Amino acid sequence: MNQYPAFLIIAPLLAACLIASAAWLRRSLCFPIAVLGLGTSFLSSLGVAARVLTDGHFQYRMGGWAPPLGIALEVDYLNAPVLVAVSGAALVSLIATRQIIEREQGPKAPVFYTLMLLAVTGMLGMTATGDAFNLYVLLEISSITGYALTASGDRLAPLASLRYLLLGTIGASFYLLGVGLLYMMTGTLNMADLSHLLPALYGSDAIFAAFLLILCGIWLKAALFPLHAWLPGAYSHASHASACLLAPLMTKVMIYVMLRVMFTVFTPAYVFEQISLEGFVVTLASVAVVAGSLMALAQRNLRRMAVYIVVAEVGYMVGGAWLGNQTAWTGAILHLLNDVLMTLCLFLAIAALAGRMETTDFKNLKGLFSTMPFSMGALVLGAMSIIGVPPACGFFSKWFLLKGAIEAGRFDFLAALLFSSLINVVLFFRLFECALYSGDDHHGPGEHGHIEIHEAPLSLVASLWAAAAGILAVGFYSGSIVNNFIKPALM
Amino acid sequence: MHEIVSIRPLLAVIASLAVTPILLSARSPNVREGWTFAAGAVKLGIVLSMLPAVLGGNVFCFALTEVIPGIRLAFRVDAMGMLFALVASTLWIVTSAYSIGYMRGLDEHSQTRYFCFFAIALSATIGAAFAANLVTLYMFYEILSFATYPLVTHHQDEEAKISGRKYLFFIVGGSVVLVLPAMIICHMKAGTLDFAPQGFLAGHVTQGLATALLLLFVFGLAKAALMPMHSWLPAAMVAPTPVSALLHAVAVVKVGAFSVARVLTGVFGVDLLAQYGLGTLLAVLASITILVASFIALSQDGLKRRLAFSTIGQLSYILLGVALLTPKGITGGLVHIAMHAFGKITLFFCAGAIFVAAGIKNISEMKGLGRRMPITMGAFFIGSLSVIGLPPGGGFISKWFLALGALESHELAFLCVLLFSSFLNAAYFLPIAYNAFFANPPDDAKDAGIQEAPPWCVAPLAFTAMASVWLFFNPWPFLDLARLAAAQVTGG
Amino acid sequence: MLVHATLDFPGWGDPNAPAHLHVAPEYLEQAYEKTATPNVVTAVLADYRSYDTMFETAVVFSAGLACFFLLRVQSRKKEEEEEEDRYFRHLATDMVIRIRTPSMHVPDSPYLQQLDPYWTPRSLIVRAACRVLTPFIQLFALYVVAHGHHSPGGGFQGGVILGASLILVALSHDLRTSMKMTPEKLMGVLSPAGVLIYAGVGALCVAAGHNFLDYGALAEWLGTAPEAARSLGILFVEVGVAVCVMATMIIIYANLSSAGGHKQGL
Amino acid sequence: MESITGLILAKYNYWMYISLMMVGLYAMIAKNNLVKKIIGMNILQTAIILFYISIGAKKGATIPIIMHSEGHGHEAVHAVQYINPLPHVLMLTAIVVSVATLGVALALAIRLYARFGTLEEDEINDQVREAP
Repeated sequence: MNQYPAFLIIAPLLAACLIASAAWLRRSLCFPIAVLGLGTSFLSSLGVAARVLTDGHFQYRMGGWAPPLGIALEVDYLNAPVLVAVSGAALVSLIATRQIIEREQGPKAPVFYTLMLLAVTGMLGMTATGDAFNLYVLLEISSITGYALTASGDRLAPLASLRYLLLGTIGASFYLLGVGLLYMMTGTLNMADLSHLLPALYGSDAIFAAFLLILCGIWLKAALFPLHAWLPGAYSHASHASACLLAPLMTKVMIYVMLRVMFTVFTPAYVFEQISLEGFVVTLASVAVVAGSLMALAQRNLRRMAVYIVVAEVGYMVGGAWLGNQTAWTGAILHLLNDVLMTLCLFLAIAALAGRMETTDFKNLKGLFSTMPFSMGALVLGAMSIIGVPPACGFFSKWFLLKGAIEAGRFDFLAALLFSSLINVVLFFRLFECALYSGDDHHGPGEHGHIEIHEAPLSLVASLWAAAAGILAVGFYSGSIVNNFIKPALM
Repeated sequence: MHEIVSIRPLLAVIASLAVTPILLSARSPNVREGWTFAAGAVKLGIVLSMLPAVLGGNVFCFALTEVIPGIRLAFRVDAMGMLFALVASTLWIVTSAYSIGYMRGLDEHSQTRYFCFFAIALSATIGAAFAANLVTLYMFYEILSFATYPLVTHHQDEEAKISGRKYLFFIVGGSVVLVLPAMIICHMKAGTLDFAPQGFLAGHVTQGLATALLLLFVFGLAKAALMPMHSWLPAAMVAPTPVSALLHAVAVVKVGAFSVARVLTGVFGVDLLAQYGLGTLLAVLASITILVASFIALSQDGLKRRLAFSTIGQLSYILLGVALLTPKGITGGLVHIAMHAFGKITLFFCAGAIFVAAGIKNISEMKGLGRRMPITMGAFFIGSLSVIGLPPGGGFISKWFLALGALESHELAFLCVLLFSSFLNAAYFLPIAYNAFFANPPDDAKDAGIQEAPPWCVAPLAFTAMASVWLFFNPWPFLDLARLAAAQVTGG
Repeated sequence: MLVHATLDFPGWGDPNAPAHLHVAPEYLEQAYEKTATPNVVTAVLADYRSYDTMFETAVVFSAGLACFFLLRVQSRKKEEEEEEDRYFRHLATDMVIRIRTPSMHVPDSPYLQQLDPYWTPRSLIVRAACRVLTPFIQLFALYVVAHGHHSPGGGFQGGVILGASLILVALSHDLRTSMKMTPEKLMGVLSPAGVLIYAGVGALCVAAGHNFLDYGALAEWLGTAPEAARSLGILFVEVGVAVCVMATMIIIYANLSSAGGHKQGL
Repeated sequence: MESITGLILAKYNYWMYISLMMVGLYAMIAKNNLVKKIIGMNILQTAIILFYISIGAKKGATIPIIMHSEGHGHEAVHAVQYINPLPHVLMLTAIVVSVATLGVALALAIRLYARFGTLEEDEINDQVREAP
């Protein structure tokens, strides 16, 4: 079946429209439609990945027009696993957060589902598209819905969301301007076509300006330190349901876009030979990793800690992408996939915990290992992955990143990664310490004391464990992922 | 030497892991502990089933998925791993029995959690013993660190909290910051991480790099407690005594020492170490640790703290033995893993039993205790002999081989270190036993009669004490395994 | 940096600029032949790059949805309590009554019309003029949609005009009146329906065995040549766009102007 | 001198968009009032739209609606006669996007106003600091 790429992106869009209509007619239909839409999308992404494995790179021409006239979806070794990860994570987080959405949003829950689906449509579209301008449109879809999603939350959420909107719009505008410059210089918007036409123009200042503008735009959206100002507020004040969807996906998709721009639109030959930014960017990434970790260390709230971890992780991937050797690229791509899972697991766990307490301040976490063993168990797995303990997947991407840093001779980045791992150990064990200590005096509830297990809703816990199992599975099979997808992608 | 592909190593590793869900959901403590014993028996059975073939010079292999191109999670059971696995799985059963007595005797809290993490820790230990390459070893090493953290901080008071932090800082910090880069450099230089009997780094590294790697490994594997990476060990003594017993006699510290031994032989290789003179470097480091730890132990009053510093010193015996790079020395180092385990676990069991029965933690309060607790203190005496290295304790065997190894390598300085530290060992252990039996007890406890700990406590310690003695007369299979392993790594 | 880069730019209106030489001529030269649509902008918009345009419509839809989501206040009771004074106009006499007690129930009477607190005296001229103008504006909007193939125009422009005509009603009368003409529920269904029409046409093409949004596939069912089918396909999707844009404009306007209450406002 | 004048005159469209963009960015960064920031955002977007449209300009060309009369529809079309349609198509999209963003931004601003009673950012920050 060769229509998988279309279904992959259209299914959530159609489902979103159907939900918005059904909301006025029969509300009970909304959630099943949403699951159906994302489920179709996930299955299609598996189909796409299977086809990539057999056929390699392929193209889906929208409207039957051949690029560069029309728009085509390009699926290759690089984005097939990203598609699977994004659609899978979106499905899991939709199922997980249903209770939260219904409780928080009440009658507006269908609207929330619609916004979620549209956001996912945008991200999947961005990942699959082969057209630079189309990417902008999809970026805006996921951003606009993202602004709305982050605005629902606590008292400060609208303010954080408005800041996100302003900065996000600057980012998107920079990207658009950069694409405009490219179009002006080449006359095409298609990525593959651009990569053919650009080498003749590599010396041009305009191309350099375009590259920088696109890069800055992406970094703003991906929250690379010091352009991260919007992220902590937006993700820590937003509703847990939105944070669970956006935090794992949005920054990662933007990192993917950066890789795409670096590899496909411009070529590594341009990025690493014509211009010499890599020294600066890797330093920036090292600073981002260290700063993100330190800021996470300064937090007294689990959720705020998690958002700064996201900032640090962005530094990992950007640094890996700019180290400029195969190993580091492998690490960056693998870490992108892993980070989707890790962040998903982390935020789902936080949502599960938050459902049973007022705030996720550390002081409220006492005794959670006894009362919420399953959520905390999954959180431990997520933490292991973020720290980088095998067999959790985070170890293996970190392995490649570290190795790439050594190969490139960038010991500052190496030190930053190790430092951040160490900080992560401190972060999470501080947390576990709180959760392990019952808060009662010395001997706690004793062997015979009855501990009431007070878990989050089943759907949430089940999804959380799905994410945690994913962490282990990806960890065990990361060799195959590298061999089958990432290596050919870097050929 | 045949390679036998078999799933048995994997089964041995997961035997104890598999029961954790059952342990978690078990309704009554008896069911829970029944399953613990069942898992222990199965594990020991699987390990034993591989013993004859391994003694015959064969190797069991089993590979899981490929995690990094060219590197698989894999198990490989050779003589060295077998030796360690055998010690760990035997002592797990004994410790489980002891735990039941200790935990119930003190009515400790969260016993289910305790037994679960105990099981996970054991899986990780066996996994480390059977690891076929550095990544697998590292994985189980880290899992062990994580699984033992809740055990160390079991008491959940302020002291436990601080100790737990220290424990993690040294162990996880060391492995992440030092070992991980060292592994990556090895992989870059040699292109493989699979342990080879003669090491795989030879010909790939210069002397400077080899020295740097060696230091990264021996300090990064902080569980081996080579000074100055030792200070987590006394701190971790806040754990309940069975935990201390298992952790500091068998699982954690021995995984550290075993890992270092594995890295020295399987990664560097004896020839490379000898060529660059790295064995001497490590032997000097180990000697310093042995002497300093022994001196510190002399000044400790807390019984468990004295045992902890004794452990630090004894671990470095193992390192010293391997660092001598001679077949006799390596045999002595490896067999010391077993001998010290049996001796030291006896001592810890005794310390726990004394605490359960008499509530005593300090050595100065133990005067005349031998009259109230004759079995316990008798076992303590035997354990002391073994650790000091006097016959009829099993420790004599390993010390004997260590001394032979030192002679063989013509390094008389190390022989002196061994002898002098044995003297120090005697100086800090024997007075305890002497005081317990011959000093006058404090007045209030003069005629209390015999007050032993519960049978669940006493039986295990009596068993390990007898095992220590028995190992002196019949060190099979540990000595054979150690000899075989030494022959394999030295290419003899 | 931007200024410096300008030196490399082609001059303004230079017919030989690369932008004009690569893809654009192909659009210009082939569009009419392939899609039977003389307005190349429309052809590119709704056929060559129709995938883009579908998401553009989705952007509109999501913006409307976002405004609704952010602002709409649905708990009626709270709203009633907040309004302290209520104003009613007696239609027969044109007298204005102010009711101060919040609890007092006012019967739904055809003679009484509720007014906004910020109400300004109505201007007969404006109202009458708007009332006359509105149908013509709407007619023109339909023309713009339908004639987008041949002259400047299309779904977006037509939809905007259509929406604006309804907003004009709201401006000249008040929000309450206009909400009666365009009930929220209807708009709420129409807005996604617009995107659905668009994506549905695309899905039909898939069902006919071609790629998504390949209108040529509809030729068989419509009984026309592929070019004409493309032209018709463009029309269909333009209608979808217009519907979506109109409904969304009204949603956004209604929510923004009344801060989600749908009661008062401009 | 002449070349500089020529440079400025020939490319004045670019100077326009750059200055507009800077105005917009300045407003977004420096202004304290949220509505002014939103206006700045709109100016920024408009500047980019202007840029695209000016790419599409072609001297001596007309709007891209193919002249045709009934009967002979297949006459050759000369691309030089028509301006570039693609930037217009793109900008139709970009305009829609900017309107959509504006709508969402205004909705957020209304929410903020309802909650804090002000749209001055520092006043909101003060309120937040007082009652976190």
